Amino acid sequence: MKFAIQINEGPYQHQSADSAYQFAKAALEKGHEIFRIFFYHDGVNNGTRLTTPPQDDRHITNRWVELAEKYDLDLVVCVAAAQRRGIADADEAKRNGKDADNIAPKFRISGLGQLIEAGIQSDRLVVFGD
Amino acid sequence: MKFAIQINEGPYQHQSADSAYQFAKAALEKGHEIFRIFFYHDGVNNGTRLTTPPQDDRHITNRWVELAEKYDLDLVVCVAAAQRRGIADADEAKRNGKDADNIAPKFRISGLGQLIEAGIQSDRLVVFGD
Amino acid sequence: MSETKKFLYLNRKAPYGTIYALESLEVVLIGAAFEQDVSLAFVDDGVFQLTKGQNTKGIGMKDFSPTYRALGDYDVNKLYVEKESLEERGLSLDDLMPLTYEDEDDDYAEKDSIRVVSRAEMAQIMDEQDVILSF
Amino acid sequence: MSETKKFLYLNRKAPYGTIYALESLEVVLIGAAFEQDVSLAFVDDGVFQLTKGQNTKGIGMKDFSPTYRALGDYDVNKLYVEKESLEERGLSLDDLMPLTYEDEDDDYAEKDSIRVVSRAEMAQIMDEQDVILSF
Amino acid sequence: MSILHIVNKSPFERNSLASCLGHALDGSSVLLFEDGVYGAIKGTSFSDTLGAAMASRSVYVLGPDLAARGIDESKLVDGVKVVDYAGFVDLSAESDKVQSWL
Amino acid sequence: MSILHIVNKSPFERNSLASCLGHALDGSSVLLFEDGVYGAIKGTSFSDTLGAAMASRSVYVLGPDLAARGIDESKLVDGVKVVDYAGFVDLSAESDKVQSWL
Repeated sequence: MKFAIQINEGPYQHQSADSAYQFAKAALEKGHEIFRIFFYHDGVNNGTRLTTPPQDDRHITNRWVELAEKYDLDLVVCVAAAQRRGIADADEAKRNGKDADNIAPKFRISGLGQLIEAGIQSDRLVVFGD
Repeated sequence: MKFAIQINEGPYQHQSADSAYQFAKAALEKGHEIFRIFFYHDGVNNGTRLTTPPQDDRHITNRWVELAEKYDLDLVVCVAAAQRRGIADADEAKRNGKDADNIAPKFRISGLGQLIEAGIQSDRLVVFGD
Repeated sequence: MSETKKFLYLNRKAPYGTIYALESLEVVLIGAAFEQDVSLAFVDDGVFQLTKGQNTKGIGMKDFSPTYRALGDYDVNKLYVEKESLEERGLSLDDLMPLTYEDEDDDYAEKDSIRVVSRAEMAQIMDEQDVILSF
Repeated sequence: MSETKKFLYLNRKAPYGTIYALESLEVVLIGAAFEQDVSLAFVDDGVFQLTKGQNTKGIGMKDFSPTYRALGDYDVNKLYVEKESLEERGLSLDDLMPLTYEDEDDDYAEKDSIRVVSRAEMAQIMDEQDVILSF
Repeated sequence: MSILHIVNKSPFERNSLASCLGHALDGSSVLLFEDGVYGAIKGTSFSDTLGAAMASRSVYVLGPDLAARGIDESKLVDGVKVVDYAGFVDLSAESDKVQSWL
Repeated sequence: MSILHIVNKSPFERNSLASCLGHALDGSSVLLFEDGVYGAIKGTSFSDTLGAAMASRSVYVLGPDLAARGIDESKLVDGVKVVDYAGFVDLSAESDKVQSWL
């Protein structure tokens, strides 16, 4: 079965990003497909490569990156939400006159149409948030 | 009177950062002093210079920067919360092996002791959050 | 993408305190281009999104309430508002913005987009959907 | 900084669902070095922070509940837990971790740090503080 | 010691305001702001609770948040006072401390 | 059409679970996870509401979230079933859609 996942909250503050990860991992291990994971609202903050959590804590961003590498996942960050919150890739940084970018590998920035498409193309959309 | 302000939420998702700004501005315009504004939890996301909100929306980070410049405010970002969420200055980035930093001007990264000190040194601590 | 799905946007949060109401509208507008069967549900504090007379000048935030009036032009004209949610909050239909659309199947007659439904009817509406986006 | 203030850490959220419980503990531990008069209040879902038998292995998050047992060593030994909040949640003192400290003014006798108080008493405790940090 | 209690959450969504009123001593003040302003509307499932609490406490509501949400002052529970951000600052200064119900 | 309703908020803090149960049709399923698991404890101010809803609906609770919060399964309202993340996935696949009560 084809799942799509939407994540509305950033890492560490709420459990949403953790629950979404555990759900995605369990679905993939059961042989399901994940069409797309869409990071929306504060969820875009999952996609920064600048995080350095404590040694004894989980590394939420790296966990996404590793899962995406293992299963070739499509991790999409909402562009409008990302602009409001300071998540940028090299192109976005250049376009907006910023001197740095911070997006993590395997994440890509795109529009809300990607969320609608995920709703259309997948069998189930599961939303994790606050 | 000497106020201290604590902000627990990032920009745009919750109104907390807006309310805290309006409160701080009103207090300063009435001639009160603000000992410190402490950005805690997701509040650290107020302090990134990479945000590019829509033209017709307020620029929350720049608003803080301008208020800090006008009134010489002490804007402190909690270091542990910042590390978890990918907010870094040049020193932090270097120490943690990151290739970029994203902190906005006028913000500084420091420890939780700064919050306690704010509670001790100010006449009123006001907490804005979710 | 020839398949048409029934999309429900479930709005349960008040406006301005959090960004969800604004973002829900953003998705609805973008989603209109995909020609799906779109409905909006306003339940619990979500009914506050539709109050008339919103004026955000004092809080320095953008007033996005006029956007609801544009929905009809995007063929988004099923806005289900829960009666019980209104009543618990001391609201009636008169407190909400009048929202209308032109019905192209009925000689472009102007019709109300807001449809006040009971909680039981709302539960049925949810049940009939293919995809539910929660805000 | 010779002044001593009464600091209250107000905990109203459940653990793990949000980070506030963990961060509250962090501030308490850092704050202990400032030699203020520290109290912790557990109200509403905050009482869930103190349940015994927490095991976070399955959710991949750090179990920070052992830290509560270290508070006594930092001279943080006034943990006020609201009776009504416990009862509404089907909890009693037996469901909570036993937390103790050694009273240096009483020949280092081991005493309970958790003090179950009524809502009315909690309101008085809040009233007596100089600074209230809300989580 | 007097407390200014501040509440930014809707009483229909969260227990913050109910809990606040359960802990606010006689003579204390309560300021409703952000989504908390919905707690001040009359004729709701919450307004009796607020009215009862007001017998011995002062309740304020932040005008800019009211206006943003399209709530006319005529809709408020009798006795609720409207303040602006400067009034919020004044209330904070006049009280001995500010307690947030998050 | 069958819905899996998922609720991640404590019923003592928010109205999400109460609203969910008010909209969950007979025969539908409800999964409690994150802080939502507190809604499944027996002997609370909420357990009667949950018990009544269970007469015609299936209620599940996520075991890993229960364990994290130190809630023994013996403390659950009778009839609540415990699942793990794989079970959460199965419930999602078996239902026609998943509805989040945020």
